[in-house]
Amino acid sequence: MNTLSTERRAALLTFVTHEARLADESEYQAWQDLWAEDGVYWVPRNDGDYSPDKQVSHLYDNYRRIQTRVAQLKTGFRYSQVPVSRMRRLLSNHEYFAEADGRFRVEANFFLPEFSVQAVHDFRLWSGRVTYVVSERGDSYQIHLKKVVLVNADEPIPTLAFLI
Amino acid sequence: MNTLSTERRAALLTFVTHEARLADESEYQAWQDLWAEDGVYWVPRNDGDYSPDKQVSHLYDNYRRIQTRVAQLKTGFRYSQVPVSRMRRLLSNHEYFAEADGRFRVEANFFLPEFSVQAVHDFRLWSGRVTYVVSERGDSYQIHLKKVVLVNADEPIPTLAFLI
Amino acid sequence: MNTLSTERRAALLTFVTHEARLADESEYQAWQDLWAEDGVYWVPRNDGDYSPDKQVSHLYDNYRRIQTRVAQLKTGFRYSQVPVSRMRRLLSNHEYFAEADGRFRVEANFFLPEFSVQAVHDFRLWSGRVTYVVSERGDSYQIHLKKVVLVNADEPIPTLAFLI
Amino acid sequence: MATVDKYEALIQTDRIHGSLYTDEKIFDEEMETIFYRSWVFVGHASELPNPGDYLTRDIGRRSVIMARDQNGGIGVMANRCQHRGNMLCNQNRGNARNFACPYHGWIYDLQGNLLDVPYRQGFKKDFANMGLETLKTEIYRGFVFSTFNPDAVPFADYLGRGFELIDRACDLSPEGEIVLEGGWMRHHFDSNWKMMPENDTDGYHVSFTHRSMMQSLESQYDEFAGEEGKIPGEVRDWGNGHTEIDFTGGYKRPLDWLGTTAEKVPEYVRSLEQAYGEEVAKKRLFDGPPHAAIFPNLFLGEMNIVIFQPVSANTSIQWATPMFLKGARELDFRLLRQCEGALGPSSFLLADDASIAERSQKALLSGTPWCDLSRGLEREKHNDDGVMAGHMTDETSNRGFWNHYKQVMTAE
Amino acid sequence: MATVDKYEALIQTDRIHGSLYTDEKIFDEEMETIFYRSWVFVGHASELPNPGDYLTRDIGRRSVIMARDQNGGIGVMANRCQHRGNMLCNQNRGNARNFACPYHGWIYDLQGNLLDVPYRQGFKKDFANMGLETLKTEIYRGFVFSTFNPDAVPFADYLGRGFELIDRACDLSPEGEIVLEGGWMRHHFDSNWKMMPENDTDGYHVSFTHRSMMQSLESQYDEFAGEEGKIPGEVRDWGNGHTEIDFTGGYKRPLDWLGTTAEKVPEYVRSLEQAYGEEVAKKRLFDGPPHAAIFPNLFLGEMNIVIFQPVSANTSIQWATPMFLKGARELDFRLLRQCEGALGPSSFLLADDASIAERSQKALLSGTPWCDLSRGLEREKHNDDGVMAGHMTDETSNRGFWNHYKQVMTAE
Amino acid sequence: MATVDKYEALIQTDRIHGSLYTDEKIFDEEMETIFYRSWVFVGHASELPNPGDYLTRDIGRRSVIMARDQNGGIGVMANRCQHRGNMLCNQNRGNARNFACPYHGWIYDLQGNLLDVPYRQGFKKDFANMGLETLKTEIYRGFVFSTFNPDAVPFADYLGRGFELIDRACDLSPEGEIVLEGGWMRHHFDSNWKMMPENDTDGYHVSFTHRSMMQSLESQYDEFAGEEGKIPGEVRDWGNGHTEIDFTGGYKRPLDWLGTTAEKVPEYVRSLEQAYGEEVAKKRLFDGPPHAAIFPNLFLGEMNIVIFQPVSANTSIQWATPMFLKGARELDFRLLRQCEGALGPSSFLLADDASIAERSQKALLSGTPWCDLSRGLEREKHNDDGVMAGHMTDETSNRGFWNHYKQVMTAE
Ligand code: FES
Ligand code: FES
Ligand code: FES
Ligand SMILES: [Fe+3]
Ligand SMILES: [Fe+3]
Ligand SMILES: [Fe+3]
Repeated sequence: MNTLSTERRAALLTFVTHEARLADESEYQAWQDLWAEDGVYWVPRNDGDYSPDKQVSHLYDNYRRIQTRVAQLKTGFRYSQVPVSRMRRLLSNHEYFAEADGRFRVEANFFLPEFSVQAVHDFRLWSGRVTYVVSERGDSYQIHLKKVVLVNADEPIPTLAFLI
Repeated sequence: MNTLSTERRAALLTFVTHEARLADESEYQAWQDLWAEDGVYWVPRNDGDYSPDKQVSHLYDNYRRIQTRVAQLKTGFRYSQVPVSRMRRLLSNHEYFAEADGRFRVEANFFLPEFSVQAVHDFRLWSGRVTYVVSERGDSYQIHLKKVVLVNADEPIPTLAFLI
Repeated sequence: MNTLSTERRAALLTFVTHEARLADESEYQAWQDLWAEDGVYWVPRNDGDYSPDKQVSHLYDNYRRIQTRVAQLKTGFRYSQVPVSRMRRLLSNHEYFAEADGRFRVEANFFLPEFSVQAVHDFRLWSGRVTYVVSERGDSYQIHLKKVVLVNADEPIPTLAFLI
Repeated sequence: MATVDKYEALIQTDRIHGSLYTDEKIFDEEMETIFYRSWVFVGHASELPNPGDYLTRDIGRRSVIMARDQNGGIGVMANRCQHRGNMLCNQNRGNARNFACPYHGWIYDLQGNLLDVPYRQGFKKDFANMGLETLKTEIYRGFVFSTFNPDAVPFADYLGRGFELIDRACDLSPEGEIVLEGGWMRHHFDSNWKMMPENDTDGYHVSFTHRSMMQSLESQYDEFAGEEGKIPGEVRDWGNGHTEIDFTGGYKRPLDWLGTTAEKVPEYVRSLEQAYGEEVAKKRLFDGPPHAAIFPNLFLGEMNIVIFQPVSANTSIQWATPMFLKGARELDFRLLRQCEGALGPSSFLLADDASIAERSQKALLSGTPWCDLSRGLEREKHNDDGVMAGHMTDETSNRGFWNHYKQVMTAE
Repeated sequence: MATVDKYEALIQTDRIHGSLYTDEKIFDEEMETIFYRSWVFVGHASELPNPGDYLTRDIGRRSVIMARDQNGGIGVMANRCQHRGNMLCNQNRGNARNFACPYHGWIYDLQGNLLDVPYRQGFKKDFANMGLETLKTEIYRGFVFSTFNPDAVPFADYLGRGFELIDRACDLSPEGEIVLEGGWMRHHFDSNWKMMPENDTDGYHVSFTHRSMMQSLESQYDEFAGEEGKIPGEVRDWGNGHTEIDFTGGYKRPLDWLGTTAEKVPEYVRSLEQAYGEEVAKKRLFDGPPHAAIFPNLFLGEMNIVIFQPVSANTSIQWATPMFLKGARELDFRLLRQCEGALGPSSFLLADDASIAERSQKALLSGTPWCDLSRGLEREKHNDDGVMAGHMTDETSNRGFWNHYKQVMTAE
Repeated sequence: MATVDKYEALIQTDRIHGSLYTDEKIFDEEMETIFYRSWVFVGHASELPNPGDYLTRDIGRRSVIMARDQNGGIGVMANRCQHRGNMLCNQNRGNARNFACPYHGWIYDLQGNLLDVPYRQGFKKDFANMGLETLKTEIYRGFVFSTFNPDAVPFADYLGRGFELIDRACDLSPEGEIVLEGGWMRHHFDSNWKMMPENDTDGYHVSFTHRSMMQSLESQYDEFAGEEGKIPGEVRDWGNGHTEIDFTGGYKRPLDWLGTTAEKVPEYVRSLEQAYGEEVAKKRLFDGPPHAAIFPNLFLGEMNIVIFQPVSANTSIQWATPMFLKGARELDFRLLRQCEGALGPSSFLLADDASIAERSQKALLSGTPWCDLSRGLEREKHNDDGVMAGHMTDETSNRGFWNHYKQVMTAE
């Protein structure tokens, strides 16, 4: 089932943990630098069992749009993130898979109790499952796909302007 | 303290992660298949420091009742799970122990922000500690005991018809 | 990046998991015994990017005050913890670092859905990042620093009388 | 008077208005009228075996302490210090010599009398006037009922023919006593409390709401799904808001209600025969326990005791514990598992009732419709014993609840 | 009368009172008056392609089912069983032969007629009177509008010149039809619903609220930031509460509104020319879709359809879906990405509008100030077509909304 | 008039009614009467050392900005744009040249004057009338007090003998100034705000609520548990709702109130002597700071400054910061650690007061009892200085609070 070596799994865990921390800490540029140029960042509007070419998603960014998103956040006037939300997300229940073409897939459940401070000062709860597809780049990895399936993907959700 | 080998711990972690995913995804039959025939699935009404023969529990299933529970869910008319709750639980803080008779015990804290969609569309929070007692079966494990101690076990709790 | 050996990381993980369980279970004395005599237990009032000698913190205990805190809890009349809160915290996204002088630093995100039972019977959510600095003592470790940065550190927070 | 008119308008013979479930003002009036001015069930004497045992419970929104004093008497009193109003007990249960308030140390005995205040010179009021607010309390076969209202109607007038229902339950014990030692499940419903007594004595929903259980588990309720003309049993209105589903007509053998046979529980059969004689025992073993709601908050749910606790118009808590029989404790294991199977958040039965109730509540919050209550109006009739009875699927029991409710809510 | 005076006082020509956004009583009155007594947008016929298709949606606080029956007709009815009030459908959408209530099994057809009740002997009422509450419904070019009020004003009187705005949207399709098959994002706002139509037709905020987008992305809105005298386009009050920002004046080339050029979408250009002739097609390709709010809850948001759903005084939900064009589905991918970019919780645009709305809501909850609405009062004027128009940055559109709102809220 | 009667009935000499803590309508009236029509404490001048420094704070439910302008003056104004009501600042503190609204870009200076609106031609109103709502503000020894009411009573009438209490605090500084640079802990209580001033000047609860601290830590409060006749110190009602516990009588040595001795802080002792002469310094070093509540929301908590912030009837926030002494900053470390030990969510002291308050709140929500306030009524007396004083354990201070509260709430 898990044909990946212990070292591989540890390295992948380290990588996704790092990615999560950059997102938590609104380290926009460093986060963008993790992406491959064919990267797709996707938050589907349900389980993701539809074609994003046929149905609308909460977020479906190709690399260019990821750059735009990051550029907008970096202006300092992205009011939906002024001030930035306070976040410390948890990833757990990781599963590791080998993909074709030397890529690797990591899936994990996550919980992110966003503390929103733009207007309403309260927790907003984000729960779901994240899938990464990555490949090696230098001594680390690059992201080809990050798909974030929210448990309430098909429900009304509040503003999601931070990096999830 | 932890006399189990790294490999054993990794295998046990993989197993409980798998069990959690089946429960999350309402994969009822596959979940049932994880159980040993002497299996006990127990959600005590407090820490579990009482005899289930003397005190009522939220849930105290032997293997037969586990089968009934799964059969009921599979009818599609278990209204307390129509539609199924959207769940991505987190297990963490795992601890691993060798038990008598070649069994293993895994304990972990968990948090499950159930997104309820049957009537009230909102999160219901489930927090606690889960104890598994398992033994090897084939190249995986079978469950002899799954005990789920909720932090609010002795408080009013909402309907718990999904697999926790 | 992670120069620590797999064994070291596993041992550190076991240690902080153990610490978390003692805190969860209000095992006050055993928890106190984990501390080094130069221990500092700190919950800053924001990210902790200020000097605790210049700014007030939610909690800034040296070893002596840790002892007082534990002694107070042990009286049984610390009403803000009568009865004790029901807790099962999650630590995840661990990162491990070597420090000077043979010390080790472990950082992790945490989420603690405290079930409060002193007056209001409900969850109180605690989310943040914990940093441990530890060194070896016997076949385990001792704590020199535990710094708990809450995501809402700079917001109004409810009573925090348990061990976080 | 306006209030009287309101309830007259909202509760009609063949229908009731949805706002009765959702209006917070109506909820407040219910608390005052039903929960604070009338009698309610609080708990059972067997929950407090020893002197000093106490438990806390909510009557409507008010927390009370039920305690057994050093003389073995049981009292019920407000869980609130007479000094500045602090909550006296914040634990569900315990054993105490007396109650000390954590704020300034006032001390009350187990009957609620003020024993001492720290620094007595500064306090000049008469201790006799400063005891805890105590509730008028009556106990029948261990069932403790109380009222905040010293001028409430006599207890017997309140309970009415409910005595018979309680008797039917207790008489299943060879010693005539039930024992509530199994602990309480508490199941949170996002729905109005009145949906609980309604649903618990509604025979109409069984085949539909519980379709998944019917398909996956044989049970004593299987007899009650079928052709309209052939369904055995009946629903009843005992007056005073007490209502029942009687399943006896559908039982085929003694102990059907326990999901077992006489052969499998010989000890119990023998002790019942020894206690009451063969004939009486036989009848009891066949008929089994009542399935009856005692207005407003007690449900004798066959071999379980259930409490309905209102929290707000839109939330309530259902308490459930197995009804152990003194002198037949070898049944405990079976009763525990049946209790978990039928009642509580993970049960095969009530879990679905709860979700259905929450669906109803949500739908009723969305607009204010009328709810039909006419089913079986034409065919219900008084039995020989004077109790109004209807077809198993009819709304006779629910009408009984609402008739009494209207009477209480519109009484001067 | 007191109510009339209240709204007269709160809504003045040059300012409105903050309590209009925060007062729960006013919210209740809006639900009754605007959402239950007048017409509202429910959905689009293309959402239900097949017989038996249904969806649920909320009108104000009331859940309704919109269904396509076996004859292909579309009906809208309350999502609540006529028996005891249970919620009939608890899924967002589906396909069904009929609707069975889970509580006691009553069955309704797709038009809401009661078909059957289990155990019919016990139920004596006439089925004809026990169907679901159905809403008066009118469909214009697939846009389904309904009202709970059988005596509501004629649909045409309600929609007024809104027909022209809907036409402008649909006429972009070579087949004259739009298709809503892309699914709905639902974006939760912690703010009052009226901030949505206000903000969506406010030309004043663009350079400020959307400063970060302006700095990081070229868009069709860039033309509209600049010197006051040189800003093209205008805001409009079409009457009946319908309001618009017209961007046409700022477009430089055909298809600017789609962020593309005719060369890049030749197929679409060709089919439009074939359908309507070259001249008409040319104008449409230049002018593009409307950016207009139809009172009270529909927004024709250029190539998107948006619904405003009030939840409470302080919370609302904005629905958004791309407006696909029948006969030009090769544009779908582009429209999907534009929809996500402009609307919804992660968009470059609306995410910031939502946060600004939540800031406003919070500030208005903190005290009850007047909000100024005077901008451009002196320079607005009626266009030749009779529509009141103002400078792109003026509050003509918002005044249009409030004028109509006051009229509705103070009507007998 | 009805309102006057209500408060007369609820507040009696020897008891007050529980609804004063739980009734949301009463809370609303308190906001209007006490927090918006009277004077309240906002902050301290030392929190804004530089021009352009600002902070936001809530007065009742209203957010205000306190800012230091370019001339060094301090002003307080509503945190809400005069255009459409947006929240101007959404940060707790900062430094700004002016305030720009994010919605449409209106710009205000640090005194709240409207400086500019984008696209000025469209806006015809006089800027002079469109500045931020400013509060009437007075500063005494750095303590900033404000009122929304331009016709509020004169500041001196409001503060009354509170001047003396503030003096006692500031006079501990060799330079006569306190410095609030330590940052604020904010501690959320699920209880009514009035429990904070009550509890903070209640000498009766110390041995009971704080039993665990007494058992595990030596403190300056140990002297105040013991036999009734031997307890030193007293509680005081200074009029105007200002109340105090005076611990001086229990101190045995200079600097007992700082948990230290003169030997350990020689520098401080010396600078105080140099500033005020040996005799005055000696008295101050012995007597220490006040432990006094200034009506309605300021608490001079010995070496800490505390603000009571009401949020709703059932929730409040207690702010706390150490009171640094200008000219004696070597004490900062000690004061920080003492502040954390005494106040805030993890403190040895207030954590338990908070839980006790939450227990009280919950109990008072459960029924509406009277709370006794009679303790020491017979033995309280006016001191020579005209201040009413009672035994350390008496409710003289709490009666002082309620007397004034009643006066304010029933004033025309
Ligand atoms: S409130 Fe109970 S002793 Fe004061
Ligand atoms: S409520 Fe629908 S069938 Fe009874
Ligand atoms: S609301 Fe502030 S500029 Fe418009
Ligand atoms: Fe049922
Ligand atoms: Fe906008
Ligand atoms: Fe205290």
